Amino acid sequence: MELEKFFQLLIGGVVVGSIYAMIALGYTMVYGILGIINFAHAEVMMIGAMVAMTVSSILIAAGLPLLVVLLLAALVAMMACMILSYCMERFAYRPLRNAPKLTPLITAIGLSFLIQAVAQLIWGKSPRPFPELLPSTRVILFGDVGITVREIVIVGLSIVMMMGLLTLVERTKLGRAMRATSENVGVTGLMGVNPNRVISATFMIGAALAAVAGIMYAMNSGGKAHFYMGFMPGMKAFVAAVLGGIGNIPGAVVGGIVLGLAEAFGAGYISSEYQDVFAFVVLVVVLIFRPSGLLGQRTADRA
Amino acid sequence: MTQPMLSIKGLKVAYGGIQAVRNVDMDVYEGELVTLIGSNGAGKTTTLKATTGMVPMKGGEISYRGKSIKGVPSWELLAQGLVMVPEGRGVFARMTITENLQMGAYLRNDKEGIEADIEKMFGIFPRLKERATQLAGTMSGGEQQMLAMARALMSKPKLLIMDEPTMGLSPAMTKTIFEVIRTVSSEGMTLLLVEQNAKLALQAADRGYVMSSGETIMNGKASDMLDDEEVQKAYLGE
Amino acid sequence: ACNKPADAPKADAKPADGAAGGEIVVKIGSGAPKSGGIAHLGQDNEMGAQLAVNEINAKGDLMIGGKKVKLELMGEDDAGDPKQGATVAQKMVDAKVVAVVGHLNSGVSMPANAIYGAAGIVQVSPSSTNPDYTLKGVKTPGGSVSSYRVVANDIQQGSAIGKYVMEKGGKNIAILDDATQYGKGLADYVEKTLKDGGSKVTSREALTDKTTDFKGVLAKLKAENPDYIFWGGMDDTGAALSKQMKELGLKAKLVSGDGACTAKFIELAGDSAEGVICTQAGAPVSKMAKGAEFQANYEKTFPGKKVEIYSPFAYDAVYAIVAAMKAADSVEPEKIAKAMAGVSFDGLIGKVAFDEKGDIKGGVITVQEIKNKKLEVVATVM
Amino acid sequence: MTQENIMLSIKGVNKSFGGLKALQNVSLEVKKDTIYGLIGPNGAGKTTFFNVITGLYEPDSGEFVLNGAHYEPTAVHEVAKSGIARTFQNIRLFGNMTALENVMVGRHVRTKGGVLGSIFGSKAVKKEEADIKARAMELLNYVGIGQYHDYVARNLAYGLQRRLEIARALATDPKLLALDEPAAGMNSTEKLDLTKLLRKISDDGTTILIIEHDVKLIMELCDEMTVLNYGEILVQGKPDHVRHDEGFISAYLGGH
Amino acid sequence: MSFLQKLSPKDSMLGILICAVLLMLMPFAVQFLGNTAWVRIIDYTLLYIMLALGLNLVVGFAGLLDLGYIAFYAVGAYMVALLASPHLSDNFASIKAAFPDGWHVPLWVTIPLGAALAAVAGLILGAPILKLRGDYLALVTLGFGEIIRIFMNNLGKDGFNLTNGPRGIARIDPVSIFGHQLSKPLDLGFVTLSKEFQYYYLFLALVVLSVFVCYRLQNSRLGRAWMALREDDIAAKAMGINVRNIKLLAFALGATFGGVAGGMFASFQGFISPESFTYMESIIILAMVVLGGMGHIPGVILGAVLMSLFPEFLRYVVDPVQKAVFGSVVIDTAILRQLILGSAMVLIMLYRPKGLWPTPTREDKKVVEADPSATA
Ligand SMILES: Nc1ncnc2c1ncn2[C@@H]1O[C@H](COP(=O)(O)OP(=O)(O)OP(=O)(O)O)[C@@H](O)[C@H]1O
Ligand SMILES: Nc1ncnc2c1ncn2[C@@H]1O[C@H](COP(=O)(O)OP(=O)(O)OP(=O)(O)O)[C@@H](O)[C@H]1O
Ligand SMILES: CC(C)C[C@H](N)C(=O)O
Ligand SMILES: [Mg+2]
Ligand SMILES: [Mg+2]
Repeated sequence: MELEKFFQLLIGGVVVGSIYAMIALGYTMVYGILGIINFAHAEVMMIGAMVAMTVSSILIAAGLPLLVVLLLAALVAMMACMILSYCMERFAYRPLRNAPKLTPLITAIGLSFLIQAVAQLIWGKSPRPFPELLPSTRVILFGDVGITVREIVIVGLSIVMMMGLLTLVERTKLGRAMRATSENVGVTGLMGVNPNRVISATFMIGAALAAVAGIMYAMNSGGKAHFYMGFMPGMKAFVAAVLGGIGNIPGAVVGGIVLGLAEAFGAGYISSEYQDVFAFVVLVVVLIFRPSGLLGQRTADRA
Repeated sequence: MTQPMLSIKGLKVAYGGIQAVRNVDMDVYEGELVTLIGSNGAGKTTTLKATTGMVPMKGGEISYRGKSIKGVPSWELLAQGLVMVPEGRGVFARMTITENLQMGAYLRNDKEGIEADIEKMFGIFPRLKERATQLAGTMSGGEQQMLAMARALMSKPKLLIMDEPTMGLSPAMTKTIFEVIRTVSSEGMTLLLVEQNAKLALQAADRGYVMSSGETIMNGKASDMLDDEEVQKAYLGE
Repeated sequence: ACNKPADAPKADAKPADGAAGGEIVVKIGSGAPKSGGIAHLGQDNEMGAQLAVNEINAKGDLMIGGKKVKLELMGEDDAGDPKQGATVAQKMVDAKVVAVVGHLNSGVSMPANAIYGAAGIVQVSPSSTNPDYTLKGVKTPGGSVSSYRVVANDIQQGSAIGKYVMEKGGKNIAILDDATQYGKGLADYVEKTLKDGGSKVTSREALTDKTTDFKGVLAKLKAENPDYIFWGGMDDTGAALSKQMKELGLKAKLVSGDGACTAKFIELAGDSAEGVICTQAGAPVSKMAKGAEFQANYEKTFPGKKVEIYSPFAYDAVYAIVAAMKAADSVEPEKIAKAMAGVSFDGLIGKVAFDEKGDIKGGVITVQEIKNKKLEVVATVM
Repeated sequence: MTQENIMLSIKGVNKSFGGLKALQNVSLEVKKDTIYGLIGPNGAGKTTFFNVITGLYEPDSGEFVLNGAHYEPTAVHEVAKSGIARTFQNIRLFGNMTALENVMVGRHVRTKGGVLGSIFGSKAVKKEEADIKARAMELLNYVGIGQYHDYVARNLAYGLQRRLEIARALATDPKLLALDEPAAGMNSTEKLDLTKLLRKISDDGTTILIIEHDVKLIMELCDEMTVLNYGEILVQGKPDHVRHDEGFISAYLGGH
Repeated sequence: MSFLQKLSPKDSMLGILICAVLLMLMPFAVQFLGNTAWVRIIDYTLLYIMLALGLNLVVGFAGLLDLGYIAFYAVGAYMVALLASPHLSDNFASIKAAFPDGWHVPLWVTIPLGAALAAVAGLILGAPILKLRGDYLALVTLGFGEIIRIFMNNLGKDGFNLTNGPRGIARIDPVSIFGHQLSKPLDLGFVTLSKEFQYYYLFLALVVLSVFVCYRLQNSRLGRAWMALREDDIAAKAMGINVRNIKLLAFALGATFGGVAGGMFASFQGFISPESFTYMESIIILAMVVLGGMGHIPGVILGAVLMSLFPEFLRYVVDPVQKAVFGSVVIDTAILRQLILGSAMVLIMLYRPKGLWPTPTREDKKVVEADPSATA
């Protein structure tokens, strides 16, 4: 019994953590390159879920097989999010490149008000059911410990995304350009790189991930989408990103999972009431001992 | 002579209220090594930044190989072979030496060529080879300067602009840099060099310009300027 | 400078608003969250009230003090936040509303009541079920009760739930709530009833009104395997809970209160909703004599919208206010407040009359079970 | 020599970064009221040495004595308090503060106005403020950039910023002034002016430890010097002694 | 404010006098133009000004991003609620025994106590996280804010009911000065002041005090140290500034403002519950500081005024305007308000990246051309 409980919690934690991770990746990438916390990222994810919801309900009505629906919906959602994110960067953030650090932060908050309002206009104020595009049938692992197909996919996806991003950033030319831009936009320009392109690309990649995260989150959180749905996971993902070392890609994933586990075990063994407290306590403790996150390596500050 | 490769006419640049550059006229011809000297705050760096599209110009004209490059962003200039080594090095601190060099070759697609050139740079600056995988940010000031120089060369520039490339370099290293400058120049690369070490600069250069408080106040053959007591008094400390 | 608490429109006041000579316009306030997480419920309440107002105006036979009265609903957004609640309360007082329908959340109704009470204005909430709302209500300067509600309170609801569960043989019950004023309040009374009734509360847990992942706490409950799980919270969270119970293979039956006893719950919970038990503080619209008619009317007036929970109650709240108005034959808030105690009529939700605290008399609690995607009444507790 | 006339005495400093030994058993003694030079090829460890003695980098080992008193270079601000002020190779001014404000900050460690005093504007605090301002202005003029007192630091040209950094350091009333390449980015004429300035500072009773690559400048300025190479001491002594040292010539000047 | 400083002492005295008179008459004007609701809104605005000024100490002066500032507001509010309401005695026999009709501690005790308590909270938060930089710090403060709220929400169990949980604490005493309760109308003979008016003057006094304190701090040795820390902490250390201490000092001082404001909020509203202290509130206050002009006191005040008045203003105009324009409500009011607020924030930042009223810097002044090389 106890053992089963432990593993069930473990699974639950990893799954939720993986979703946090997917969102956190977006935060981390944008932070990494511009050093700004794009709070509106949570809304991008929300839009992803909403669009996917609309599309899939249409396609289901049209009688397509669920898997196809899922893929198409995801595709459209990613497109939508990328466009949205591109516009945000182009028109709201780019003009603020040389503005004080906190300026974009407030812009981001303004943007999320805005996007939420628009979402309410389009999709209304009340939560809408999100179609079950992935079977929630329970696969028994052993004893009474089980995991749903959907959950397996979620965990898988987050790993794939991380790997993908890592290769992109560490191995490719674009990735190198991203890292260069993140250090010094001006000098990167001198290298023949158009920093604006690189930054837009970063935002759009983050957005695509957010779209997927949104869909997974909507399905995993009791199959619903709501204009308000971005807030909580957005905040948690932000925590995750920092916990792992903001700007650090594997860090985002590790952070997300650690956070998910802290919540699950906190709720399972101590008290659900203080679930979020554990999350933050873990964070504080980690940061006290590793001031730049679990994996965030601080580069020596030369004097 | 033919038309200049780079030609600056009546350049004006201001930062907010501050008129950093009032009136700069300068021509750099194909294959030349031109040096620009002047005291602190004269406006040299600003002039170069305006040339490479890093600060907006308030007035005047800048043309590169006949075409106006007013408002052309730096990344498009590099594509046309106009490259700058910025003041204060501007190496990518969180990237390794090798990666920094690769950034220099961003627009090139000849893998082997790039590899070869990296080796070439390691040849010129052995210290970089020793530290190939160290993060640039943790290198000494001088080491960073070498890297910045090498990185710029990686893009095979037609016109290389250098802003105080020997700042903070040991005499030995300064020699090295100037040797490099001489070689690339002799290989036919056009160079515009801002240098505080006016003596060395003028000795290496074909022609020189002098800037004071935002204006080019004189120019001429480098050798002549070396003997000009105005210059000697003001910039050679003799 | 300062507006004396009790200055309200005399019957002849503000002819400006009056369209025709003899007609006077009377403002009734409505406070509910139209933004934020439960905006949909707030909207529902306001629409319920709006329907009543439209109806009465359409009839156009409301005569007070010999003058024809045209009602006007002043709908304000309290965002479910006490502070904004107080602000809009003051705004409505200033706008000289004669009475208020609202607010939705007890947490907002209570601080707002301090302002209405002081201004001698009566407040009728269609959905605030926390006992303290009437218990700790403020008296008007004229000494009348200012806090009324047309729904049963959480004590009634809580004990009804507790009793029903025990009747059905519930021995081990786990209680979860969303740590909101409402959810926790209701859960507390359920817990009390169960304990008094000798049932075992295996664990008492609290999440939040934004929780979407219950797996952690559910894994814990699973180990205790209770035969019932009570959810003190809203429909959207409740639905997630219901689904995840199923995914984790919990056998326990889910029970919840009015917050989750909605069409929305069924819509969101899908198959997992089957067999879920929930109560409603009052009769469900489906069981109301004129319920069907109301629903039809509602969907006609507000295309694309469905009755959520409390619009029928908001609807009757307006009628209660009007009844008081008639009884007092005045549109003076104090007089209305005074007359409210005596109000009694057969409304949409059933008989509407109040006890001395301001609670509805004989407020029924309806226990319902979800059978093939429909709420079916399985018991009605007095 | 007796302890009295030693300002700074460092014994056996070691510092390594991962595998790299940036400093190996470096020792030196700076006499009071003298100018001491620290030179060496790029990457020799000069700045690292500065960072160590000022508490910015934690040394692996070493003994530190300032003005006869033993000190542990652990907290940077403590070191500053005990009397070592420094400038940075890559200038670190308070970019958005005016030149004057920058220097006023330098007075912080020598003044004590607290919360209450500041809020209630007590006589003492008012006076202290006045003094700080006066002293700061005085220092700006002293280094010759008085007319830029209301310029925002980041808008000053490189060379002017260097002078400002010196003024700011002097504001802490240091016993020892440590300068990391103050002449970098100056032309010969400006270097001459700088030399004059440093002489003046030294004559006015502040001991100076200076890193500089301009051999001409350092040789005529310094009373004694140490040459570092790959983190180790190459030669040590009077300029004339160093000047003729083979190792120095080959490693630093790069042959003849 | 700042412009007053530039004037000669005599004029500035005059200016201050004018401002004072205007501020004294403000509520009457508001009452006349609008109504009591607006006076009430202005009361809240004054509280927000205090909060913004307090946060500005931390974010604007010392450059430490604090996303959990509301926690200090909560601490102050709850302390007053506990000390000046029957709650404790209703729930704790021991206290009941000692104070049969509940605890009712006067303003003179609660304000300083609230301030002190908040300051301590500030230190407790600050101490462990001093090493943290920029956004790491920001996040921890965010966490701290949430943790406080969660505890307020959960410490309401029967048995040990400290905060009454989500139900919140009601029947908090109004501020009473010399026996007069500000909740009761005050008749001055020529005019009767309603509750809202009396609180207006109380809050106004506190705000004026806060502004004064902020100015004094800003132009002090400490103010400079904070600025230096904000610009370059390593250089600041090298100047002998004990970065640890002045960071803590900033947190503590900032917190006191929050604590006092919180106490006022509690007694003004008479009811508090955890909902009033969410993370969103912290964000809004931060927005006030940044939109107004970080580090610039008049700017911060402007920011607070706008951010708290604008949404309420919309509440009043949006509907009428829609009705006037389209003849009916086309877009749901609540949504439209959110839409406008969001756009406003974005646009302000776009067109005034440093805030609406930032610190005037060197670049803005016309430069008398000084030849830089003149030093040589
Ligand atoms: N970002 C800036 N904002 C405002 N003013 C600036 C800025 N950068 C430089 N200036 C001003 O412009 C003038 C010229 O500066 P610039 O750096 O071009 O001089 P320089 O000749 O390069 O000096 P140095 O030899 O020290 O590098 C200086 O007076 C400086 O104060
Ligand atoms: N934080 C660090 N991490 C890793 N290596 C470092 C670090 N700081 C310095 N180093 C290395 O230590 C060596 C000494 O560096 P340092 O800056 O002291 O040289 P320097 O003598 O000041 O050279 P320069 O005259 O060019 O400034 C260099 O090889 C540098 O790469
Ligand atoms: C909408 C309802 C769940 C509100 C709840 N009955 C309350 O008293 O707050
Ligand atoms: Mg320059
Ligand atoms: Mg160095």
